[in-house]
Amino acid sequence: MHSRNVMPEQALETQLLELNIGPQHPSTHGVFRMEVVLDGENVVKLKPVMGYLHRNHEQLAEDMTYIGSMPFTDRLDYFCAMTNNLAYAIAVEKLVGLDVPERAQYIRVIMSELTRLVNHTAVTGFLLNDLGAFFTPTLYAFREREKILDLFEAASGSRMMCNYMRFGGVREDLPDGFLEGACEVVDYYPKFLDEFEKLLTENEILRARTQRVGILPKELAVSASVTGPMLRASGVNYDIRKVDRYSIYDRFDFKIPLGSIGDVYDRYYVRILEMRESVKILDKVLRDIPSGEYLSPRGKAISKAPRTFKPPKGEAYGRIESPKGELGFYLVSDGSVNPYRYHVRPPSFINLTILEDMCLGHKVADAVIILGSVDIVMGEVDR
Amino acid sequence: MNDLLRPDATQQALQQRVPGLTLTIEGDALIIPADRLLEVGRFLKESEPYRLDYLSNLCAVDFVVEGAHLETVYHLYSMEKKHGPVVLKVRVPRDNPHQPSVVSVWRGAEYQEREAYDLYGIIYDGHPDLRRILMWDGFDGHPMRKDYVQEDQDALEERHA
Amino acid sequence: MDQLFVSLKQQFLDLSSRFLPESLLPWISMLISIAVIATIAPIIMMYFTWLERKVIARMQNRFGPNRAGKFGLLQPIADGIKMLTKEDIVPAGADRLAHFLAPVLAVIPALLVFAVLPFGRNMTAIDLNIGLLFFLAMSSIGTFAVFAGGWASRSKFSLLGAMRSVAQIISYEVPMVLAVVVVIMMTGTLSTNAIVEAQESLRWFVFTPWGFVGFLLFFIAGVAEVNRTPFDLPEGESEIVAGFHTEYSGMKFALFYMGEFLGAFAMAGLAATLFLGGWQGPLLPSWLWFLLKTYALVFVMIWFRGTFPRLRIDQLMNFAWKCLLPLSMINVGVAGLWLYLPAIIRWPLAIVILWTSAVWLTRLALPVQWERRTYQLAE
Amino acid sequence: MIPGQGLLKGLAVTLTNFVASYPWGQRLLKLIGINGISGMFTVEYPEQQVKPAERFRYFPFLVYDGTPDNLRCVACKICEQECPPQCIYIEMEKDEQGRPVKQHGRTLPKRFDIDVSVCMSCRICVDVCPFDAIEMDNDFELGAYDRFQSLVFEKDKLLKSAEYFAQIKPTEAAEVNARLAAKAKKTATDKPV
Repeated sequence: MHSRNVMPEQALETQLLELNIGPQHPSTHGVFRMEVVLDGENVVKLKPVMGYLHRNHEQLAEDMTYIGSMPFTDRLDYFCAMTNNLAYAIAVEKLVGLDVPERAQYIRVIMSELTRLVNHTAVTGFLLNDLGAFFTPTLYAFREREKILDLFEAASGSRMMCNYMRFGGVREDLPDGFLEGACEVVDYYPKFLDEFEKLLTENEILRARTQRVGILPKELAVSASVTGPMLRASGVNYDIRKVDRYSIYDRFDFKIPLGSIGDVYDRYYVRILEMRESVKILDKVLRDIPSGEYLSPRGKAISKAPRTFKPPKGEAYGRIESPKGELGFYLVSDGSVNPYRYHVRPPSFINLTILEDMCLGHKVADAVIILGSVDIVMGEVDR
Repeated sequence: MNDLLRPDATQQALQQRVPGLTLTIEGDALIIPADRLLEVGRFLKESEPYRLDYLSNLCAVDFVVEGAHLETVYHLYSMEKKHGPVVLKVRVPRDNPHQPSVVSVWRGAEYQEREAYDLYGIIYDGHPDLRRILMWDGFDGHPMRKDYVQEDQDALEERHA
Repeated sequence: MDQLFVSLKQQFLDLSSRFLPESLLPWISMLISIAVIATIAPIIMMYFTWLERKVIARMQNRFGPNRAGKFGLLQPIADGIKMLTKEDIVPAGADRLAHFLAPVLAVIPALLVFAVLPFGRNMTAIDLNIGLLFFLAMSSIGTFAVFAGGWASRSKFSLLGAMRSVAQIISYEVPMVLAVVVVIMMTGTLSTNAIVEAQESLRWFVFTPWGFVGFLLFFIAGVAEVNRTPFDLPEGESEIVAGFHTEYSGMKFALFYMGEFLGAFAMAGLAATLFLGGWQGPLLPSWLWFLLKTYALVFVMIWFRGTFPRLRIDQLMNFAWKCLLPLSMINVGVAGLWLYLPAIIRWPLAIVILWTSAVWLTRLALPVQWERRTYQLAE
Repeated sequence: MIPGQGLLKGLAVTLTNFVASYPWGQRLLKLIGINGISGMFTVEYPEQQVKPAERFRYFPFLVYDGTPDNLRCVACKICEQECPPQCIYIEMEKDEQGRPVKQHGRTLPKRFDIDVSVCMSCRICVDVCPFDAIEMDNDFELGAYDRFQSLVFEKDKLLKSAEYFAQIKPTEAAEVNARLAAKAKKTATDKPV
């Protein structure tokens, strides 16, 4: 399993150093801990420890109406509230068999692609912070993120905790001026990406630090259920937007960028390319959006009176391609107002499975950036 | 869903190819006897028409009414063939929840099984490192089981009490 | 104008000679110099931090400190008060004596090197004839402080930082000294003042091929020597929290900080002295020229920090031993040739040798960066 | 290939952003033909304020028409029941016999508390309210030193006029008013029967 020779030849008898990176550490992206055993600076063992932010989200949902869990999904991966809402809404729609009006589908695609931009810029910025760049890429990323968050605020009333999707559509129609604002942001975005890439992509230090570091082989990635940009950086062509064609993704022409080696650099660059594809989708969807209902009448009734919504007995698994990977919701209904079982398939939690495999044999500094390239959000990992 | 992956088709194929196996269908899911899980898993992962190489989701459900049992649900997809899902379920009794671990087939089950163990107490035999993952080490009980008694702390209610 | 500070000091000395015996005057002169350096140094450090925060903020589309006083000019003072009033924490099990001494040891050498920096015409505190050697010797004493601090803290992060620091500073000392050698070869002196005088009327060493390469080598090695980005591994905050000063708080932490910033300022000052003609320059007073050049280099250091990620420890070592060291040796050779060849041949020859070796050595030292990647855009 | 080419490019990016952060720098960049560098992005908060979007939601408040005793809330407790984090506490106004007291022809709450340190601004209470009695406020400057004295909003603090609502959220208020007017008309026509 571990291909590298992790113990260098030793002439002297040396001692291994056990080190706790986290839970309070600048680069563990929240309260995450890595129990690391070091030989000098080389990682010989690494065990992730999590659960510091665990609030048993799944059990809370079992005591709540279906709508009542919606605002809590915002708080799973708090960078991508919109896609979390969408995944949950899709799972419930699958459970009950609700239809979504045309306009709502378009709004959903707009929101999820904007979320993808938000997430990918932010994570690239954080990755660079882990690499030791003093906040410049992060703040450039945040500058652009801010513009998109303003759009979210205009549409949903909140910048991050959107609570915007509803079963059968979205909660409110887009406000006046939203499409124009979104077009402006999207038109500027490639320019920003160019600037961002000029700052980073050719940077020799970045390349030396990230290339051939934290390689994730294709086979291991598939077997370990790794999803999202991480999987595609390893060269596996699997994007649920294409595979499941959920919502209306089959109407847009976009490509899936694939890496070749699966190291940190590939993960970084695949994200950049994905943003460029998202911009393409947005270009089209903002032009084509039809007028009409934003929420089906059934959906309106559910939002107005959540306790009248009792899905039939059964179960459903709805999944989407969230910016971090496959986000799935597994719901079991017993015919009452509360879900009998509500399970989240959190992409960043499962992507952590192979953290140790990627880090072994590298330096501590590499472990930190490999973690950064996995793109975790503790709200989602710990739930 | 294509015809190959329909529950009845999968059931027949599995019963033909894996000797001595009987499966029942419930909804879209196939109920697998706990002791045959690894065989079934390997077959579905490796046999050509299926190639279900990707364990998308693994989670446990606790049923307390009508034949109380703990259930582990597997959602299998194929990254190679881009099809899926095939849903497998394994049922174990609530008082002695032992079943084989599928980590040797799908590495992605590692943390998900740890989570199911932590929250539901299902013991996955053969798991390389079955420890609590979300709750702390000294925690007593398995909080997602339906009979777990929750602490009720509503700050506002307390104030008005 | 040029001799403003020199004549001020002279007048003060003249004044004191009326009251005090002649034999005390050299001591008083020294005391004045010490007092001036001891006052100026904290101010330099404070406004270095202010400048750094402002410049990086501007690079990141922010304002930086702007609440305390106009343009946030009082911010460093507020920070100073904060540092002074903070609780001084010594970890349980720490070596208290070493833990206490380390920050002091960090500041003293940083202050001492100011003695040989020529701030302007006739403005060197002591014009030692081995000034350069003194500077290099003193600036490497800082390693002891870093290691003592890291070891005494009894923290694993501190220890890792300290180990990195020792490895790094010792490695970068070598190319740095070799980069200086070319200047000594050309001037034949170790006195900083004499080196500056040798670069009269815009004959700055940086305008020659060996001087240019020497300057780059010295500056890069100097940046590494004072632990600044992209070589700030000893305190790499994203990996080992704060490296050797993880366990320091309050004034001790401030002293480490001070030592570091003074070191960086002195390094910029020395680079300006050795290669950019020190206080030499037309029109403006000499001390202003020195400050301008030094602050230009300080700006570059800050600019680096605002732009670059950090290297990894093995790459850092590779870069020192496989790239900087051979290049500085080649540079010494080129400087030797320069002395004996006529002007028509030596210019192209020096450029060709230095260019090719620079290209090849960087390629050898950081092999991965040349890899080309292709990304498939799949359906 | 120049050694350090990528580094130099990066340095150029940060330098242009540095220059562009000054007004003179913006002019200079325009002069040499570099456009689209954003420059300063900070909003200096207490002095400059960004106007929140109209739909911006923070904490809920209770709407009254005209005078504070004429509030729309009838203490039906639907919001209390539906609130996901359970931050609303309602008691109906009752007389000694335990019968609901009516005012302006409807029941009213005796207590209406919202624990805003628990509230997560999800707006579900507004969605479910059949009387449009609860709406989202956008006043967010609520810093306080104690938990229960200042951060549990009681009825008096929650009461705000319909005019205030119309002022902060004109579009939504217009919709609500139209809906209420239609309802009033309907009850008016229903009544004679």
